[in-house]
Amino acid sequence: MQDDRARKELLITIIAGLLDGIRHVAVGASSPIPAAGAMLLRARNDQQGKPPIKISILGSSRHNFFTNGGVELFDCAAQGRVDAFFLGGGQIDGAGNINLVGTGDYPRMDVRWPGSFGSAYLYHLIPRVILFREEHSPRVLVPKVDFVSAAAVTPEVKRRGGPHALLTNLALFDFDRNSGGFRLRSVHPGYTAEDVRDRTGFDYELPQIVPPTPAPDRATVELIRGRILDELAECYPEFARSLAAAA
Amino acid sequence: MQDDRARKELLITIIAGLLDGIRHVAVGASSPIPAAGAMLLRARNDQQGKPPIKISILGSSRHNFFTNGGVELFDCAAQGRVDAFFLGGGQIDGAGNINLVGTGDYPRMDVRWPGSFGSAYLYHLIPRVILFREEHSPRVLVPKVDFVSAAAVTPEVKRRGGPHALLTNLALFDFDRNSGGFRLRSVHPGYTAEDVRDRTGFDYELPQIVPPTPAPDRATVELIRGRILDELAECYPEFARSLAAAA
Amino acid sequence: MTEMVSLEALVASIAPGQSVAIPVDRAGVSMAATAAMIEAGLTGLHLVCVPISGLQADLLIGAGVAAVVETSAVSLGEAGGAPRFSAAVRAGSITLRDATCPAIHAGLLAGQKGVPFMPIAGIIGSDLLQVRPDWKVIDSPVGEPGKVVVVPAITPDVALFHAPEADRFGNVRIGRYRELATMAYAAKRTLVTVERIVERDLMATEDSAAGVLPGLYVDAIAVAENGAWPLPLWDEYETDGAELSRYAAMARTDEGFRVYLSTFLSRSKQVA
Amino acid sequence: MTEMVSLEALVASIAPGQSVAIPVDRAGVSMAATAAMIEAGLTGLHLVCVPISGLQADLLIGAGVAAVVETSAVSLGEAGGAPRFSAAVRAGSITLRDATCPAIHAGLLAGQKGVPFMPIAGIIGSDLLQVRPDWKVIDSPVGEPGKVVVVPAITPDVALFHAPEADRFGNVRIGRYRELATMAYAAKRTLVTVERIVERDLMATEDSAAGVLPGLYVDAIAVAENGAWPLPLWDEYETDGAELSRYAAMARTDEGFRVYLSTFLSRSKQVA
Repeated sequence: MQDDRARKELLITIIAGLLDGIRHVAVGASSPIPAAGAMLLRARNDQQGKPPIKISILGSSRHNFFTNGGVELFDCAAQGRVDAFFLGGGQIDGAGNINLVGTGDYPRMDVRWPGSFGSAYLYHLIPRVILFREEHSPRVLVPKVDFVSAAAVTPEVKRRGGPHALLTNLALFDFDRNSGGFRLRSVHPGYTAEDVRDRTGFDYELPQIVPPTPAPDRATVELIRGRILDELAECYPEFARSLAAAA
Repeated sequence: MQDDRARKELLITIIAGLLDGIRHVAVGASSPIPAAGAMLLRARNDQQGKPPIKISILGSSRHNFFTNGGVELFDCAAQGRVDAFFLGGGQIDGAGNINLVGTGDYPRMDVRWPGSFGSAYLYHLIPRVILFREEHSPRVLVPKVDFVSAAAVTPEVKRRGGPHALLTNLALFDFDRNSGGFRLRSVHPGYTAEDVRDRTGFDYELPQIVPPTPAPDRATVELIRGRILDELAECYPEFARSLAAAA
Repeated sequence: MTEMVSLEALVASIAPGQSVAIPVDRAGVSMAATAAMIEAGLTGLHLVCVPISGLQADLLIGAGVAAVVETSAVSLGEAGGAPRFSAAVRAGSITLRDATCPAIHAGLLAGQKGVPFMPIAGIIGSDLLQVRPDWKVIDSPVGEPGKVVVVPAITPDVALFHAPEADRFGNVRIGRYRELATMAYAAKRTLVTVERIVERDLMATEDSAAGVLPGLYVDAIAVAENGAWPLPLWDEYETDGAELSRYAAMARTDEGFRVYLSTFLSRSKQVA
Repeated sequence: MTEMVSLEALVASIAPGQSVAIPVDRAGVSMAATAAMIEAGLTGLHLVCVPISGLQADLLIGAGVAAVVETSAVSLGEAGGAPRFSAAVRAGSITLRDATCPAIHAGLLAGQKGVPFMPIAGIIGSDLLQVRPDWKVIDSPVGEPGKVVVVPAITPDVALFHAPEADRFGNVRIGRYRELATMAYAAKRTLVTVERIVERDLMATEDSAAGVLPGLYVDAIAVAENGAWPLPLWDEYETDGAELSRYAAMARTDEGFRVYLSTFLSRSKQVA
């Protein structure tokens, strides 16, 4: 088992890798780890003289490139101007469908979550949607979601968007749009492929050898604890404090 | 024959009468007579303690109640927030259809006018469209327009908008949406019903007695030459000068 | 013409059963009017959350003011789920119209444009299409063959929000929160609470006018200082996170909610 | 990322045959870029006038730059009809796509929203439906039965306009002229000329941001002082009516137009 800071730094590092190559990523106002991952990639690109990336933090006035109200993110995604986004889910199934509505029979569900937000739309339009859910358990990663807030694969309609990867506290999966399922890419330090199998409610493709998720190198760790922490403090002060305090 | 100032003052007075009861009228940036008519009604309502009316002068920054770009007038009309508007036409026919495109066969027309502007849309949506064309001649008032920029009556679709009246230098016609045609209401001082008949290319309903268009009373004339002229000077300086100079 | 009225009069013009469009937490929520609506004993309202809501919807649901909730989510954000919303869903005491954010924007846009529907990208494959039979999937009538979702126009009876300031002509400063304009365009009537009335004309210059909802769309304005509290108001104050957490904790039970509500209403009265 | 380039480089990035969206006279027309496009010998452009045009379209038509003209009108306003437009229509030397103002706005809105079409009120009964077979009349798929016109999305290759100022981040001040934003949202690339580059961040405050097109949508900016002349630029300068009248008189003949054009181009060069 790793400590909480190492866990967060690992997730941040993986996300920066998943975002490599994008120009514009949007992150939710309450998604500090995805935001940190995007900031890490931005910092690296800066250092390496690569093209800069734009990070839109939804709901923030300071990190907001938009001037047309709440609809602009959605329009911007439809125009192909948002390359990556993060979605979670109370349930995520093996076909990449996500459920943000609740469990049981609609409408009087056993457990009701907030609702689908923009997922039903953005999943179709943003090329690199990263499913990010820290909890890795059979109740989250289910064979079939009780309610499809957003569908991963819809052959009946042309789309540029969909799931790119699934990242949890235990592992990283790639999503294959052709087969419509996940393939385990790597298992985080401290866990085994068996742990992942035990705690995953859906089937997925398993490579012959499952490599461990590489831990962040020294330069990355320093970047996170320096510049990224400073940048986070502006938008996510609570999270920045918790990350610093964990040291 | 009347002098030019009397003609303009008469048209302004008629327009104020045609607008009576509305809350919001939009007028084009190059339509000083309609604007003056609207201003006259606004001034009268002020004097009589009646509800105020809003006048949107398109293309003016000062007399512009809009903040959402060029589309807002059209949206506003669709919302039922614009009660009256003015349309002209290179040709106007007896069924109330107007042509702003040209004469002859489309597209290589004999005479090409600027184009349909917003007419095809606004004619459907604004309840009281006043057709205003100073020239009263058979080449303007035709049996059938060569190109229907905007149709007056379309039983195949529900609509709240359409022609209310036709005003020219010679006469005032009412439009009957049920019969789909014009009825002569009055003939301006200096002209006869026969003049109107001779110079109108389409058929229209003729009352047994055709009254003369009432000339503006003394109070109205004073209002036009005072407050209205001042208001016009702001938006239509050329027109205000010409109206004052005509004295 | 925009009327300047009291908060009570503003709220009294909302009739039971009407549909009321309300904005997302950060875009100017009239919590002052929310308290006044609860005080007035309004019932049967159809909330249209643009495109989601939080404390405001949860209070209106818990207090029995809202009967229908059209929304893409109800959540207290960092303070957690919306307890009265969840309880009402489980109890079946509200009618749900689950949506997705851009579909609510699209429905209002159809209202703004006076068209019966609006096409929208995406959504296909979502179970929202099962629970929203008023949303249709059609073959695109133009361009390449393909399926497109269309949603019906949303034309709320009332749009209700809070803004920093208005002028004497009824012009309201909305800054970049243009969804407030969309709500007002689409709604039959628009009611606004503001921190203050300013003496200058907000439409006087091109620059100041850019962030303004014209008085043409605003039916009534009431002054309510701190009127979004405990939610934030841009350029004015931040979220009162402690108050939201207190609410989240207390509203877990119906009893706790009643206690919270009574304090909330009396505090709102003192401020007003 | 927005590039800061010379006027020549800005215009050089437009390829022959591309569609170029241009605004109405009062909304910031880049006459500087118009002159540069003529100088560069561009041909075959498809103009999308948002929603009408005047001197700019007439010059581009007369100089043989525009091959297709999609517009609700071309007119010099108080200076009269557009002589080169009328002559080209009679000669059949341009392809016309006659429209009505809100249909062009609706087509761009469909482009902005990434949907193949947009419904629009009215129009039925107009001969525009005869000459625009790409516009369709459909039965409304929702609500009361009824016919509705739908127009296809307009996604111009380029949006081109002139504005008072931009900042170093590529943010451009557009004030209330929100059609400029719509053009940019819908277009693949957006090219802007400005009077000046300012040092402050136009997005710094909620109020200044309200009238700004974000740099996210702006591909290249060139400084061109007096760049809308002889057309007006809000808050900066009025129409040069004498120049417009001179144009209207000279452009009645092709020969007169050539003489005008040569003076116009040399004057533009001196300014630039």
